Amino acid sequence: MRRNRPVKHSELDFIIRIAGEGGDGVVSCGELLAQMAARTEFHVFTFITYPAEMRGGYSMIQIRLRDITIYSMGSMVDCLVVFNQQAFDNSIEVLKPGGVLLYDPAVVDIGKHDHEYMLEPIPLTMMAKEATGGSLSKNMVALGALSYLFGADMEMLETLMNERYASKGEEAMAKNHLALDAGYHAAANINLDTNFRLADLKPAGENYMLISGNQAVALGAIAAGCRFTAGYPITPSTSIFETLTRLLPLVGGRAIQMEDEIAAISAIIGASFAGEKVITPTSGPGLQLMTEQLSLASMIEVPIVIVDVQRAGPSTGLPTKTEQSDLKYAVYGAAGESPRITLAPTGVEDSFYQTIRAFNLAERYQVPVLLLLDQSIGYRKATVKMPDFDKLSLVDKSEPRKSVSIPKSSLISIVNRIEPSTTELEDYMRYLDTDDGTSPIARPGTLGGQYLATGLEHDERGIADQSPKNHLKMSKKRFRKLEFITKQFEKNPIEFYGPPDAVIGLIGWGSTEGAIREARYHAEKEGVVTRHLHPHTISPLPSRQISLFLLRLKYLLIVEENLTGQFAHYIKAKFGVKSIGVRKCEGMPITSDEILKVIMKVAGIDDEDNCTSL
Amino acid sequence: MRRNRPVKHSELDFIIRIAGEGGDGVVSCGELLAQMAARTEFHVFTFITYPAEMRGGYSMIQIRLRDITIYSMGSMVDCLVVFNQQAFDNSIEVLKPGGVLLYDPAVVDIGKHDHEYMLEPIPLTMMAKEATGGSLSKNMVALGALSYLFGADMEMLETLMNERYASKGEEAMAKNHLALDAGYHAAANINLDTNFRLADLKPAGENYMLISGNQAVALGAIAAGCRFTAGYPITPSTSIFETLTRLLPLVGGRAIQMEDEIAAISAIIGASFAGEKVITPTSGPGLQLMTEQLSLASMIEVPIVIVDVQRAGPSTGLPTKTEQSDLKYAVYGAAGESPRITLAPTGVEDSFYQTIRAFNLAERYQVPVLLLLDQSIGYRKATVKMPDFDKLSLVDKSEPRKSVSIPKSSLISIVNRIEPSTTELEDYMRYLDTDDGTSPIARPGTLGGQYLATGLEHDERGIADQSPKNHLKMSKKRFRKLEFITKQFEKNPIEFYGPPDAVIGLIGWGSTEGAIREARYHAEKEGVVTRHLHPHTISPLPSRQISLFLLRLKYLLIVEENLTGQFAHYIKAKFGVKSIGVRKCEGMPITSDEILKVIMKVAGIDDEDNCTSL
Amino acid sequence: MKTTAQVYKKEAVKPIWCPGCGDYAVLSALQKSFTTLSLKPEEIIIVSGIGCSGRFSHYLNTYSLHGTHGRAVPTALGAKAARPDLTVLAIGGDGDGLSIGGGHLSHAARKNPDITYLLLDNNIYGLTKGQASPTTPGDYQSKTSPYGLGEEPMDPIPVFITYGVSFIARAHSFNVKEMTSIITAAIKHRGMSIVYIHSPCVNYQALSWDKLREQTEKLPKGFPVKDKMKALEPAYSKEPLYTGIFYRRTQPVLEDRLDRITETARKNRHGKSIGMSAKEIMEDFR
Amino acid sequence: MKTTAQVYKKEAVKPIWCPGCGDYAVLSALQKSFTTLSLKPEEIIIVSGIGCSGRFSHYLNTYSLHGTHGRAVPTALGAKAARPDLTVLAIGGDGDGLSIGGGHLSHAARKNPDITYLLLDNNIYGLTKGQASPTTPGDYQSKTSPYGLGEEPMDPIPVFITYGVSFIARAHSFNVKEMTSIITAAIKHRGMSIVYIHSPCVNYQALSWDKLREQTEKLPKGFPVKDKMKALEPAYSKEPLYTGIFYRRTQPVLEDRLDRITETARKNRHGKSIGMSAKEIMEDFR
Ligand SMILES: Cc1ncc(C[n+]2csc(CCOP(=O)(O)OP(=O)(O)O)c2C)c(N)n1
Ligand SMILES: Cc1ncc(C[n+]2csc(CCOP(=O)(O)OP(=O)(O)O)c2C)c(N)n1
Ligand code: SF4
Ligand code: SF4
Ligand SMILES: [Mg+2]
Ligand SMILES: [Mg+2]
Repeated sequence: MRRNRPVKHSELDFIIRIAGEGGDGVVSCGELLAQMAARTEFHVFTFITYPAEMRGGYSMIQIRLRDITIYSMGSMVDCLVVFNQQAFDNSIEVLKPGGVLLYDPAVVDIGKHDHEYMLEPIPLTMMAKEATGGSLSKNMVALGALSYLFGADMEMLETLMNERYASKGEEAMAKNHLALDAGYHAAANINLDTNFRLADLKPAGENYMLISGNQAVALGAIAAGCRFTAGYPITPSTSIFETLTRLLPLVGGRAIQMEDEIAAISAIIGASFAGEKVITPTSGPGLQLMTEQLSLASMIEVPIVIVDVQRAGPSTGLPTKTEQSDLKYAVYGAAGESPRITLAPTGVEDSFYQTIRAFNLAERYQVPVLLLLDQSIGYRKATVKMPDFDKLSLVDKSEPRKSVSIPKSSLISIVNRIEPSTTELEDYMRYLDTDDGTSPIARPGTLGGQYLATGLEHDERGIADQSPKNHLKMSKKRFRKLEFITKQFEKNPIEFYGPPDAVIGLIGWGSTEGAIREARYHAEKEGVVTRHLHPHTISPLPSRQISLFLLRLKYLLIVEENLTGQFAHYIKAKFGVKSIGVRKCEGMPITSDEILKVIMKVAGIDDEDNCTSL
Repeated sequence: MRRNRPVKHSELDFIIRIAGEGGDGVVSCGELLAQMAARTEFHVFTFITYPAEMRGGYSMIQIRLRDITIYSMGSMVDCLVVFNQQAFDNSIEVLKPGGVLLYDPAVVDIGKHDHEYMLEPIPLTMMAKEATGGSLSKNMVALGALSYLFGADMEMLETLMNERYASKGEEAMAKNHLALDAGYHAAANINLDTNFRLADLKPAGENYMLISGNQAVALGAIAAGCRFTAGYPITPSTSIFETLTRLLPLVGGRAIQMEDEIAAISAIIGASFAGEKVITPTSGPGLQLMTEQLSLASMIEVPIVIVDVQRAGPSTGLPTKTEQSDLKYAVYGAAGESPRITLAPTGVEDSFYQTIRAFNLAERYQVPVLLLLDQSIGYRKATVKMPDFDKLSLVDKSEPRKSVSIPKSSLISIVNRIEPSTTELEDYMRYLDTDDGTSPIARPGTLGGQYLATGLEHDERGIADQSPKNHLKMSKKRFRKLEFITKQFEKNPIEFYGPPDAVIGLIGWGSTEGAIREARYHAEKEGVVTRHLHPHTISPLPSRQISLFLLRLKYLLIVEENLTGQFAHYIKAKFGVKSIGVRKCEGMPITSDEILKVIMKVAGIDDEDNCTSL
Repeated sequence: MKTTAQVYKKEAVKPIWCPGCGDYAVLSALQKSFTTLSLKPEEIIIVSGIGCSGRFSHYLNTYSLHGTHGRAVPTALGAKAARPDLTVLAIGGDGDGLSIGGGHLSHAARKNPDITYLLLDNNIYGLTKGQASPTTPGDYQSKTSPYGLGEEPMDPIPVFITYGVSFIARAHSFNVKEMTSIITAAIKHRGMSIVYIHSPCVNYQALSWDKLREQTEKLPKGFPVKDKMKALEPAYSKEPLYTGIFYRRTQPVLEDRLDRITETARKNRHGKSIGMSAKEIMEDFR
Repeated sequence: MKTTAQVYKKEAVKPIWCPGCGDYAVLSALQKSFTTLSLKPEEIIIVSGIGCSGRFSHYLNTYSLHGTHGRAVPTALGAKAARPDLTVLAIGGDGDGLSIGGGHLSHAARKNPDITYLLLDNNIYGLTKGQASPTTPGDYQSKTSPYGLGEEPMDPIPVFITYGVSFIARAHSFNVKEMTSIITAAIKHRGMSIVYIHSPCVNYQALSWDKLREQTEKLPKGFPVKDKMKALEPAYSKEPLYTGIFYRRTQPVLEDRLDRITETARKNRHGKSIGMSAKEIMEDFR
């Protein structure tokens, strides 16, 4: 059954960007605004760019508000606030004609752009100095002005500010309030028609959170029953580890900062061997240090979850910028034949559910599971529906070999390891060669369950055995898991968007889902219908689903944020199909406009058989 | 121009296997025999299997002698010497009917096999004890017997033994000679017709060496001008590092053992930055630890050569057994978009030339080059023609951008880095964006050449720059090298074996070349002609050559020693073609018989369009 | 429960060390220590590194993990932090523990998990057949130092002292009895304990056995084990080469600190020590 | 050649450290040391790690390598071993050098290459915005220790002493003049020198600046720098926190040992010190 949901049209779609340099506090300013919006019935989506340096460099937050689910940061903004010249130069192109430009006239020279926009100079620095004696609070001046323009509930804002700045001390807080006030009043003579006033909107139902993708991973891990993490800080993954460190003790879990990534993955392997559900978050450079231990985990079949919040590379690269360029590493990056699973969430909410799924798969099949986020998902905040905890269930112990279902807000099942039965313990074979490749795993402390987990090739009992036949047999056993999972996928309904007779198909993965959806929506408005498939499981790929999707396609577009077309290469390796690459490798998320352009170009091709001509 | 060399037929092809357990000294026994043979006009080829343990476990050496170049260890043996029951059980299947079996009757029960072979019991242990008072020298008893049977030059043997055992002391040497004598005389009543007596053969011309694949790499590095290595021991690569450590000081080079593989690759990166040609040898587990630094090398464009002598994995796996399962790691195993080159020598001699080529490519294009050997090449010894050192040349400094040719014994050119000219130094741009992606690299000490090599994204000058456009530009620059190399390949003549109209094609890589050649030879004798392509460059692949090879093929067989068909996957990703996998994943090299079986099966397929039906 | 050393032996697997290898003595001492302490085999986790010494985990009837080269200590630390109820040991060689894995020790020491680490020094890389290790003497001609190495060998015990390891001892394969009592004390010690064991290799004798045996001497009775400055002198001494406990102190262990963190976190949140559900946690993000 | 600090500055690049960051002082001291030593900028290699302190290599007009996190020392060692004619420095932070890169130090010390390592300690992970480093005090609430860490901070100088580092000093960003003279002495020292520098962070002050400044005191004149046992006491001292040279000894350096190996190898082969060609080498394998 193909799903072809009608795209719901939105009455409201408003985008604000606040830009300045690192240290200006634009992110705080924007996040407070977003928080206020999130308390209304609006959906909120934020995107953050910030420099890798401690000081200076371009920094911005973009906030999108809609009355329906939001899938991307959007392309053109309705309101732009710039703190300095660089911010103006970098952002002015994305301001819609007729949009509002708020800027500090003391530092921004708007040049010849004056006619296309509504210009609203606000002397941020001067006003901050006047109100507080220093320029530090200029972001609060801006926030005050925006609060006025969007009709914020000032009482709520004060509460939010107090929560946020509680640790800064009385004096700083007082200054913030003074600056806020100054901005609020200064904006009184600006004429901006937003169609909405935040304070007048219905408050949200109680079941929404405003969280980042990284926070979603941390919360997903906790919901999945993870009670142990060991990590080493690395941008842009650090907030996952920081959030877990803060929250795990509250649920009886433990978090340890290790001396490096090798120690981190070693510690979670030890903890998983000891019986816990474990996770370590990292990014490309750190992930690479974990390679040897990842192969060990494949060999000794210990369940672990690794999160890679991708940043632009190679090497140190662009630590705070987004890219989808660790896919080939995730799928192939190990010596020897090392089976593992790779998942890629498509957005903030999905990060929560895919994290739960990562644990379920790791525990059910005893393989390392890699969760590939990227900076743009990790740092983006979005309103996420609170899952229904009454519908959360443990997979029945009597059915431990049940396949793992895909969790959703209305039904989450939590999977635990298959443990040996009393009979099995009588002559325990840790690496029993079973139909699905997975064998019962004894928890230390269990009498009779003692076994050896060795990185050397071993027999079903775990005893080292390097004979030719045993190596073949056990290699097959380990890979049978992936075959089994692939077969399980065949039972799932085919899920793609768009009509099955559309001849243009798009495949993407991870964070580009929203941009592709929006591009398709606009293409449809221009009369071009397309299909769209966005697998959450990167490896093993859901083969049957993709094969069916590929049927009768004339043009296949593969959308990804990297230079060489890693996903396209992989799809070709699996299905032999050629594709047109829709790629971006600039450290920034691809926009729906950029995708739309290629769709329209492809739709205009006359020679329909030649799909590689772009 | 397709090459279709007539296969030269050999008059002599004799294979001996000596098998026992770790500690029995079978390898020494066989190597001495091989050394004697190598001093004749014969070609020699040895293959060694030994256990990962210090004591016990199956160990064997197989020696093949021919009067033409030898491509593989062969399948069935003419003469088998077994020291114990396990050796008999493991090896008896490969003894040709009518072949000679030498065995120690005190410990080997030959069961019901008696009728098919010529049985020659020799009480090795007892004779050793009688001659020397202990059983340690039983391998010398065996060697004595073999020396008699193959008509060895006993004077030469004594010299070789003296060289080999010089460090063991007078007493041990004397015992060895006594044991040797005993064996020699005991064999006098054995009737074995070998068609040859070693002592009667013409001595070899002066231009042959008997070296292992690992030694070939070390010698290749020295010939290429490498003068620095840093390493960390790991089976089966250690002898490369040990050989370099011994030899480099003789040519003014330096070798340092580091604390781990991360330090090893860091040290060679530092040394290469400082201006030297560098190498580090390792195997899968160590290679995985180097991943992060490999990405750095791609990013800062520093030339380095890494050798991976593959062993069976994953993880610690089967440390002394062979496998071709690091290909996917070599090609894809890095976070971010990290260009690098991967080469795979096909035999001992080729290891020498591909090592030189690895250095030439690394220095010319300033990328990390990975050389993929495997245990079976690394440990195998073969007679290798001494290169003609008069024909060794340095690439002309005035033509630094000349493409890199493939070295052969009659013509080796050595490539050095492109250095900035005096004019270029006036406004030096280390990462100048050139047509071939390669920029002049200043050697520290050069005034005006100072630059920053940073793993952060940077501009042409090397200054950190994370702007979207710069990231795209520099990513393209780095990958342009591979595109350029691919284009260079197009100028090479198409090299494959077999007639262009054969409809069955075989593609292999690395150590399987000889077995494929032999299988083709036998298939041809049975009336089945095939084509065979064996690229030395795994990444970037020589696309045009492969495309041409694939033309008009009905069946494509891809031969490799791993479970999942890594090369087949990669070929499909590049060329979209389906193939029939001829695979082995047992820690042992694939044999020509195993390949022949598949060829014959495919040749018998009726439905010619269905080539995936196997 | 009273057990015998036999209980800890994995019957199905016969050690494949060379006859005469020092590691046999360590295996025997360890089994005796388990017996003395009446530990249940199913409540022991052994993590070993790679090397001849790394084979330890194969021979014991415990929950055993034979991991990768150099990572036994952080792996054991993770196991202990997750399961404070189990007895956790790490075992490895001089290459495994001091070379590739050397970077983990100071951090494990600072965290002070209640684990015991047996470091088996044979002054060589045994398994890979005779390359120099961090403790190989500078004049020994190993396979990777054919002209002599010239590097200064490491002095592990003084290093462990400055790392603040909370229990440090040296033992010797010649004396199983003493080794047993030291290992027993190490396991009993609450905190990270290192037993540094001279366990010579018969194949590659980088240090002369006989000399080692001759020079070995027990630390004097009443040695002040709590004074790190006083411990340094005998720790550096080569002649005599002291065996016994050099240093021991009481220091909060990782597992307890993690418990305290849980307490603090809950008090900060509620004012009391009660756990929260995932649902409650998520409500904070509304 | 007489140069000025100006020569070493990379004009095109302005440091992006926070105003007031301790690293500015180190940059200035380093440039002054170069001036004092009249080094040619093109004969200097600087290798830095990752962190705020890792940015050092961006600001100097030398041959500079900004590598990965924690690998500055082995990278610098390789550079020096390959090119003994150059002056080679490694620079990094407390996280870079003591945490992820900590395992390399003892081995570099044993090899003793003639390199200088500036270790800039701000007791925090600055660049990644405030997580605990190995020297963060146990009670500081960093982003990864919101309830207090409780781990014992590391004492780097005593550790360096037991590693056998051949020159060990401590400096402080408050005192550029003293730092300059210490760095100058360190570069001059033949062998591996570590200058451990307190270079506080203005964003995350895990150690109170004022307290640091107050407690700082120079090592007494005539301090016996050759006695490692005597060096340990002031090395452990927190109040006062001593600056100056703690330890210095003469020890064969890596590069010279490599030269000696070359000599020995050639003598073994020929009886004399002449080099061989690749061709001659290969003839041995016939
Ligand atoms: C990452 C990695 N590098 C190298 C090796 C090869 N290797 C195996 S054991 C060993 C050293 C063994 O020495 P030691 O730890 O002293 O143990 P011993 O055999 O002497 O007991 C090495 C280098 C490996 N297995 N993994
Ligand atoms: C392999 C790897 N892991 C983690 C990181 C992230 N990271 C960058 S700098 C840093 C720590 C910096 O601390 P420190 O070395 O003390 O330098 P500081 O910024 O304080 O000067 C970390 C963890 C990285 N770049 N690479
Ligand atoms: S090689 Fe040495 S360390 Fe290894 S088993 Fe043999 S004696 Fe023991
Ligand atoms: S964060 Fe701290 S260490 Fe980094 S630049 Fe700013 S003050 Fe310096
Ligand atoms: Mg050892
Ligand atoms: Mg720091």
